Amino acid sequence: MNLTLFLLFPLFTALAILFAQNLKQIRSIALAGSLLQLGLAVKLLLAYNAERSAGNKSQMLFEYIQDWFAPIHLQYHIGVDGISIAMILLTSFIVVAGILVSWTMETLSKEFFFLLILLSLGAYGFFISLDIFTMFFFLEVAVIPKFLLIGIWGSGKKEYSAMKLALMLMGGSALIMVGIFGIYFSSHTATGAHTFDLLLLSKMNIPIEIQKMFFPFAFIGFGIFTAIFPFHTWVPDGHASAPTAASMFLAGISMKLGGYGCLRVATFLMPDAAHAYSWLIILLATIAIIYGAFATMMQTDLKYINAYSSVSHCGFVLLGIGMLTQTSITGAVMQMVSHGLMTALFFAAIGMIYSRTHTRMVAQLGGLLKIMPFISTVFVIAGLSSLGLPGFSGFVSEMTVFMGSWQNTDNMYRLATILACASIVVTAVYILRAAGKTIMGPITNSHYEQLTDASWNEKFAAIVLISGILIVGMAPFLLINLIQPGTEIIINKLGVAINH
Amino acid sequence: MSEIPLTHILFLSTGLFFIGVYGLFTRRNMITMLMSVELMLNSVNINFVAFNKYLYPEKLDGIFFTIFVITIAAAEAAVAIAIIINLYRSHHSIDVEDASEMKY
Amino acid sequence: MLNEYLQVLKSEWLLIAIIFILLFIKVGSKEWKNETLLYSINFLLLLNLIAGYFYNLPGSLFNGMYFSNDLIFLQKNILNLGMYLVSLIAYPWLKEHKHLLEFYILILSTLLGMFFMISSGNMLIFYLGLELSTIPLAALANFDLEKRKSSEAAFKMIISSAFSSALMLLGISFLYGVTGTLFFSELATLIHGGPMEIFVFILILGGFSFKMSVVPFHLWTADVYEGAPVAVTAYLSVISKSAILFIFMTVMFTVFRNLEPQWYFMIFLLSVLTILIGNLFAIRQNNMKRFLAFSSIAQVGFVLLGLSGVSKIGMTSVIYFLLIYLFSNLAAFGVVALVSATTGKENIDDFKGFYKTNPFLSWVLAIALFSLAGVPPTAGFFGKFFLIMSGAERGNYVWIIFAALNMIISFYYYLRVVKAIFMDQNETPIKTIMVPALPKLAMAICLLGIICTGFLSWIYDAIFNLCNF
Amino acid sequence: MSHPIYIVLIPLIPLVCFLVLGIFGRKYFTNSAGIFGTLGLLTSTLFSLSTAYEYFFVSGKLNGVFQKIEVLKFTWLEFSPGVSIDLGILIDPITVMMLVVVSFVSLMVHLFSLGYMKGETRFATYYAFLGLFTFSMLGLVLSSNIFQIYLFWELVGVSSFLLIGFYFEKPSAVAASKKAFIVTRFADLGFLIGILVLSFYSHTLDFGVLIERLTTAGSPYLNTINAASFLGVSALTWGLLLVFMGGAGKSAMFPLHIWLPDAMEGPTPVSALIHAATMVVAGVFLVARLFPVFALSDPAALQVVMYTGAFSAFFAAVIACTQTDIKRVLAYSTMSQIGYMMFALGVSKYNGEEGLGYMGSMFHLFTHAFFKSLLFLGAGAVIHMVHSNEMKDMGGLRKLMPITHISFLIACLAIAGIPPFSGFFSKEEILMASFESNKLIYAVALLTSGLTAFYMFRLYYSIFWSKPTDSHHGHHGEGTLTMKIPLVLLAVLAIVAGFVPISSWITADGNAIHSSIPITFSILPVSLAVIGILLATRLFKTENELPQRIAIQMGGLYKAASRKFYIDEVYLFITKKVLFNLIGKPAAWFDKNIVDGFMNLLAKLTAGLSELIKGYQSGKVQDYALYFFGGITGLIIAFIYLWK
Repeated sequence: MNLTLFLLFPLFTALAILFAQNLKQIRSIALAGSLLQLGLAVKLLLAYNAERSAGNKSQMLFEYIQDWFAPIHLQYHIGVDGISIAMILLTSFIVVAGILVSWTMETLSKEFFFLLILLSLGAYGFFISLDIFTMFFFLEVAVIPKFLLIGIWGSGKKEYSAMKLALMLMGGSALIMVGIFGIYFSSHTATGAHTFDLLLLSKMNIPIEIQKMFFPFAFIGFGIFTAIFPFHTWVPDGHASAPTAASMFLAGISMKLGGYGCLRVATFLMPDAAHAYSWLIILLATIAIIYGAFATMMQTDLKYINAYSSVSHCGFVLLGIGMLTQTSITGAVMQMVSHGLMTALFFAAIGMIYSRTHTRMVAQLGGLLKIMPFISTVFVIAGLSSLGLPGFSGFVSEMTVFMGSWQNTDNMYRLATILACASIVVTAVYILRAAGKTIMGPITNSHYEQLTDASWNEKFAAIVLISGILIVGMAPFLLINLIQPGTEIIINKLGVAINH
Repeated sequence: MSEIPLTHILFLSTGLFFIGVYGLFTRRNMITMLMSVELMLNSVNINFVAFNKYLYPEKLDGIFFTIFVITIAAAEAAVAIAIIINLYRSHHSIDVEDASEMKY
Repeated sequence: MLNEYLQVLKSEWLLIAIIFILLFIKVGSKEWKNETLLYSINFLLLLNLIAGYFYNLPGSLFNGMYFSNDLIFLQKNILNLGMYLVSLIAYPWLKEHKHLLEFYILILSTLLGMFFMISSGNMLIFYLGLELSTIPLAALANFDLEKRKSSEAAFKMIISSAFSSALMLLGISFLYGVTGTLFFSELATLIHGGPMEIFVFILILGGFSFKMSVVPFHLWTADVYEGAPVAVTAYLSVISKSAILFIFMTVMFTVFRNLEPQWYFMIFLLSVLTILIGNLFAIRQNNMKRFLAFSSIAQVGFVLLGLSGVSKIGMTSVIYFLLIYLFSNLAAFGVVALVSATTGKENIDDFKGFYKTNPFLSWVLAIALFSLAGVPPTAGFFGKFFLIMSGAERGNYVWIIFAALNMIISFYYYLRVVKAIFMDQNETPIKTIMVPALPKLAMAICLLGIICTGFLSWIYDAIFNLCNF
Repeated sequence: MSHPIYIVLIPLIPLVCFLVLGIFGRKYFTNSAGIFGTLGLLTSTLFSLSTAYEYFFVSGKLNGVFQKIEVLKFTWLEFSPGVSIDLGILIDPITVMMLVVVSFVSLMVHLFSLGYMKGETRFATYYAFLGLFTFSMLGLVLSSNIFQIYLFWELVGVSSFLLIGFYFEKPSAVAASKKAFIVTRFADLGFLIGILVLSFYSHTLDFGVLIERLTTAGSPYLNTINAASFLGVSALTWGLLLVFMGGAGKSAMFPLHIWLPDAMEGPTPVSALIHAATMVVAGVFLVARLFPVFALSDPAALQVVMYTGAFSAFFAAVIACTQTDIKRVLAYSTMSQIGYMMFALGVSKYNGEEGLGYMGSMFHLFTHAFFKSLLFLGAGAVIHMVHSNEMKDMGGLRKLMPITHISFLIACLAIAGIPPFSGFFSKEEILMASFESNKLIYAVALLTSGLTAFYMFRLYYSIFWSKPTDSHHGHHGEGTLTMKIPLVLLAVLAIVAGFVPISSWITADGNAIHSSIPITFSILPVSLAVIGILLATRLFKTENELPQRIAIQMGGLYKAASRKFYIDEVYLFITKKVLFNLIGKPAAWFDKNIVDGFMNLLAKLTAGLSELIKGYQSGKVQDYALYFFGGITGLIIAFIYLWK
């Protein structure tokens, strides 16, 4: 299974889009491309399972190494384990849905779809690469498309939001860059050369004081991408101003890049520092969870509601990582997947509502269930899954995080866990507030009554995401079995860190 | 007659140099500024010649250098004057204060 | 023997040949159409560029005053490439210009000066090359004779460059006084870090910094860039800068090698200042050329950072970065030159809504700016990353973090322009511009360079193998 | 075991109904949905009945003791080795009983709704939701794993949310549904943390193993969990109490009861199903499920259960006397009866004869399910006719709706504990148990039973008597046949359910209890009940102003009771004032101004700085030269001072 296809497919899709004539061709090309990606991702999953069941115990599968910048020992090194496959699947799901919901993008459609595909390219590249440099490269590839997508096709104070998002993410990458250099120059392979190679780096033990110096850079840097408190303010504005598909990509995919990075680069390569700083991570995560939830409660704009709830939910990811137990880290990964799906679904629903009613203000909406039952159902499903209802993905991931977090016997950690648990009540409050006002209740605006329900593409998009949510929620063991081996390795590294 | 020590000459050249610098900083007239620059260049020439004569008489690097400096200074002056003349056409003044539109 | 003189000096001979051809055409009575002239000249330059890759004979002449090796040939080729691109993007401006022959004669003679400068083995040659590459530029800066700004720029340039070269000469003279030689190779062995040598070094460093427009020696840059014709600005900001950086590296790494600990410290101060001031000024510019001037100043700060890791990697990264920088900056200037030549508009505000009318140019400009900002997948990312990396090797993380944070600021002002182009509304946008063939070619080459140079690692490897550190 | 195949089907059939009706109902089952759902449920009811038969008469006993039988189990979500959510089916007496109760009552409700909900636009959706609820409830009672029970617990909550909010155009309904969900969610938080605590110490989530590990004296798990303590209370107590908190939330125990009365906004059959018979007793079921742990290892927690139950019972009874909305009266009576079950568990012990309370509680749960759902369905019929919940709009309906009247009366007698109706027997067991263990509780129980009789007959009279029959209600009759059948069936059960030999089937330790209650013991409670009834008769049989006068006499107390002792206001204060204004608003403000403001401030600072230094580029070439020179000197100075 050649992983480079994950780069080539989007690339060719994008190029094809450049040569397309009209919206029809463009979007059909984009959809075809994304469906191909989805197929490829599924194929990858199957191939992976086949390999594993064939007893292939190696940490990464389908590895491919190609010297790139020989003088500085920079390689194009790709490979996947369960975690990255989960992420790739997530990405491919969201890409399909995102393209479907922006089916009728009239303005500058060519550029729009081109940038979307480029964004997905960055995500895929990030998830398959096993070399910090290439990871960093792909991480940043995604920044510019975000900026343009928000700034050109956005709504509201789009320029401001776009600029803010771009700058804060750039700040994140700047920190990451410093962290990467720290790791690179403290690494010594057998030949004494430095290396960016993730696997080689994970084999060698970086001196603890160097870890302590550079862990914050790497972790906070990636953390900014996943909205770590207090660097989360790009999230609300960015998501709120972005066009629907872009919001889905932002919340669904690119916030996950951060979490994945925190796990793969910061925690995995610098375990001692991870232990040393775990209290800080947990503190920030807990603040993000609680405070994000309460901030959400006060929002009046649907997109802001979802954006802030994303802050709160991504807090679970960081919490899971910070707790440093296998269960919690597994939970963190699951939370990434599930949050990606459900927040994308949420944004899709909001986008559908907005495109019809032209408002996102909770106060101005009401009784939509009568007018557009399908969309409302989607909205409710998204809401229920984000408040962690069993059967949807939110439940299993959050519960896993809680169970894992509780394994730390320290009272402060316990307190953090309890607060995190408490947040699901607050989540219920704001989700029900939003749903109760917009979906239920009397119809506020008479001219809503002749609005139409979802069109086929919107339905398709929603169903794709919902099916993802349900698969994770109904059969979590599939996801767990996928992730476990990956997290196990990370945990072993962490365990080693405690011992030596 | 007793030989003039090197230091004297260096003092002279240094003085000359800083006179040039001072002139460049204070004069408003562009031509005068140009002359001050020439002054500085000449002080450098004196340095070269002096060093060559006193310290390394066996080679002639300094002397050659001086010749080249003089030549280039001439070229520079020529171009500079040309520019100043052109500037006078547009500004109707060769006061350096007037040539400060582009700023910040 | 003669053959050696021919081959080692090949690049110079070629330039001289072209210059003489142009001179003959000039003095010749026949009237040529600008079009034909431009096409033929560009063709000649293309030949010159291609010829630069063949029959290169490393060697040293004039008993060591002039020497050349593969790296220097590479550098000359880079400069040739830049020259070619500049002349391509100058096309819309020169089409109506009646003095285009003079323009080429002057600009090629500055290029000749640079060639001599970068392959100089002796302070004298270096000085000659420096002046030869400066004085005609001052004239060029004034090439739009009727423009007020143009002449002011030229004046500022000639005066301050004269001043700087005077200070530098003072340094050189003292150096001569201390060591008694002007040959790099001998100087390298004779300098041991005595106070006088440090003083001399600072003077010479000042001279270099002036040319590289390092803060606080940079002040002429913005004004000259703004006043000079766009093509000249492009030439200044890319080619003369690259040339001076090449020779600066040689001087630093060979002549003042023994002062390395001292100059590392000074370079640190200068670079920090340069990055910060450059960025802070760039934020508030509205004139496109002035903005690019300050951005290029900030870029030089990064180059110093890369250069500070005194290593083969560092040297490679600097040259590699300069190559990429050449593509990016010339692409940007290409668009600006075209726009200012056709509409006379040079302000960022004029570019609002540019995308509506000129999508192609907008993309070129945007991609160029992204590359300058150092965002993947453009090559600028690789260039900047490797620069900072080679700086980081010294473990001076204060510097690294500072640079990293400043990247955010630079990111801001580059995006500001992109925002103006793509997002801002404008009721009177620049009208749709028909892109002539030659500039289009230039942009194509630049885009190709911006996209590919990063991914084609063999370029980096090649430079690395040439670097004789 | 011969069970598995169709036991699995019992919950799955309703699920299928839900899926089919939920997805296609709106299009294809607009009218047939009811039939579809009802038939589906009929099958599951039959299956559960046969299961009950299988269990109680054929294969449940093993040398005289009813076994806990794990029918099947597969790992659904493994947290860490040993600790995993297994979806399984656990069969034991209470499960079987609950199976029967839930499926039967649900069937009745399905049937009743055929008439009651006829003509609803979202008829199919309604049945879909009913299916969902039934599935979750059955899953809950079958759970073999504490996390599995939590999972279905949440599902039950959400389906109740959906059903309460079924009339989603009514803001009050929406508000009620939100309230119900959020309050129970809050309680479930306790449950969740309780699970975390228990599972952490017992290293399992499986009921069997958990109970086994936490009850066998001297087992390492038990020792550690007792050793670990927080705020001076052992971890075990914490865990059990937190779990109980969850139970209290679902079972509307004080002070988490506030959602129940509002939940009456839902369609009345739904109230009959969810908020009378099944979901609200989930808390009791949960405590019963963990009863061994409570009883054997942690009497302290059991005390808490007891007192909470007793207080709620009395408290609710008092409020019930003052309510005028008939469904609210029933709601409070439900709360009070569940209080009975709770403290019955509380007073009980584990072994043999001492397990009387446990048995009584289960018995009462069983009987209560029938007569309470009967009451609700009756009330539904009444409301269906009168189109109002208020007593004042009713009266003298006995002629117009005889069947409803009779069945309602039976139910009232049953709940009042008049022999030989079913309520009598179960209540006796409970009173007996409390008498044996705790006199205070016994007193409260007696008092409550008296009150119960009183308010139930207040209700009864003010619906069916008090006013002379006016015929303007009579425009349509008592309702369709499908509405009558359930009433009759349930009425029959309300009479005979008392004779089911629960005592020999459902006991804490599985051994039958052979205690007979002396007739002398029954005199006191029965007479109290009779007094209550007579009082009600005097006050409400015919319209008179006596009640008002008494109300005025009682003054503040009455007012307070009728305002439900202002609990709602307290909650409102906490949520609105504290959560929103004291935490939410500041958080939002802080985020907008401080955190975000800081980012913007950085930008402003940079811009300001660049503005500040712009003069440095003065445009005068001489200044440039000067700075140049300054740079040189600066470098020299810097070098001299900073270097080394």
